[in-house]
Amino acid sequence: MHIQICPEAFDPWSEISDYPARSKMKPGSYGACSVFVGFMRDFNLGNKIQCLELEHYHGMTEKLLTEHAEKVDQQYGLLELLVLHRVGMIYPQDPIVLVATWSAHRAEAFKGCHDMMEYLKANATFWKKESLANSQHQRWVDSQIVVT
Amino acid sequence: MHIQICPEAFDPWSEISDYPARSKMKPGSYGACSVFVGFMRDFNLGNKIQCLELEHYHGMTEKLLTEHAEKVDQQYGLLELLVLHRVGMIYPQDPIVLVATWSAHRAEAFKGCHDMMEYLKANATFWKKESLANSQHQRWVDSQIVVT
Amino acid sequence: MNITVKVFASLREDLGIDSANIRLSGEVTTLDVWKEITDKQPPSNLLCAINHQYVGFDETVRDGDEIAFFPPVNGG
Amino acid sequence: MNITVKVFASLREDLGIDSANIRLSGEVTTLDVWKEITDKQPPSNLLCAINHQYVGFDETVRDGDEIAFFPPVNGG
Repeated sequence: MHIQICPEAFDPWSEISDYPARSKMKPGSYGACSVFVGFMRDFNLGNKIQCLELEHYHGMTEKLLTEHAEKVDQQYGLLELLVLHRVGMIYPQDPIVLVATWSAHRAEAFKGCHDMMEYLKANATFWKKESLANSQHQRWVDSQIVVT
Repeated sequence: MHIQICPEAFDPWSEISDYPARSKMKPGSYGACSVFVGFMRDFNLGNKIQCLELEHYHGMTEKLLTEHAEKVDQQYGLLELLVLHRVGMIYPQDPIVLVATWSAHRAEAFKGCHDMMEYLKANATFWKKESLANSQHQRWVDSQIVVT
Repeated sequence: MNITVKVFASLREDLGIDSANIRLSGEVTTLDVWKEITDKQPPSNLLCAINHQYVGFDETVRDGDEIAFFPPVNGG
Repeated sequence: MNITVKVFASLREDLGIDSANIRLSGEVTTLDVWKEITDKQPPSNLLCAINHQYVGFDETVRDGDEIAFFPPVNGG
């Protein structure tokens, strides 16, 4: 199991390709791999987006992801689980998140990957501030809070 | 959309990595990619497996997969869908099937990938004959039929 | 009428038939085609297709059709 | 007792606080810590954690704790 917060861009497909050999899995033991990769789009809420600044709560994010990964790992009897998540300055087309699961059979890989991803979206302590193209405007995405 | 039956080994991760650039998708248009890859295991039903011969009904397989891919594409509003499936001699660790979906948001990519994979398992005209290790024994996998 | 029959996987091995061209006359169903290629009973889980489309065993066969018989499928 | 307070994202910008070390005495809850750092009302969707664990606003704070306040999260 490997959970990592990445301040620099990563290539999700080479990360997944390389992972089994440096994991605890025996070659030939896994029959299924389910993957989700989230990318930055260049459009949001009707505006063209120039870039995104991804902030996280260092320490809490890693703790939450690790705890839930261990739960998912056990619940679905996974052979391996990999989670990478970007922070810092992100540009359109950049990968933001990678969740990959390996198991003997497909149902467990599918469910484990989906469960991990839903947990991450709902709970992991990340926040996004996007900069609109052709404008000085910046806005926080889906984390509006009104302090009066 | 691309559906392909592959008589030779393929690298699923480089196939997925290369696909967006040669697809109809605009860079920055997709926010989600969901992938399933099935690999050959070296163990089945309590026996060590040496290799697998994967047979298909040429013509019908391509037709079924294409028709269902079009349905999934429409149903979930996917941006792209890629399906590769091996035939011929397959060895432990070899990728057998790849299903990848791209969409604006994650729910559609997840559902489309899962739907396509379940359809493929239940309906696509493939058959597997495995050769046991350290033995002359061959057996058809999950397609027993008794003719009397 | 002339039709092509294809048989796959373990069934191909059991019947010893890969592909065959058959001439038939009159009203013919997929079950009639099965009886034409073998004296054996159709297995309960036998699958059948006409021109790459799954069909039942009472489906009418037409001149030029490709009829296929095969065991349960197992891809992925 | 001494505690650390951290504030994230838009809330950090609104309050003008990133991180602070605070000395408090007596029985203290997370809501008391909020009141210590600002006169503003806690927003209805405000989130709170003690030592990297989500908690409510009536949770008791202990010496050495790290208390965090932040808006709804949005990863992935």
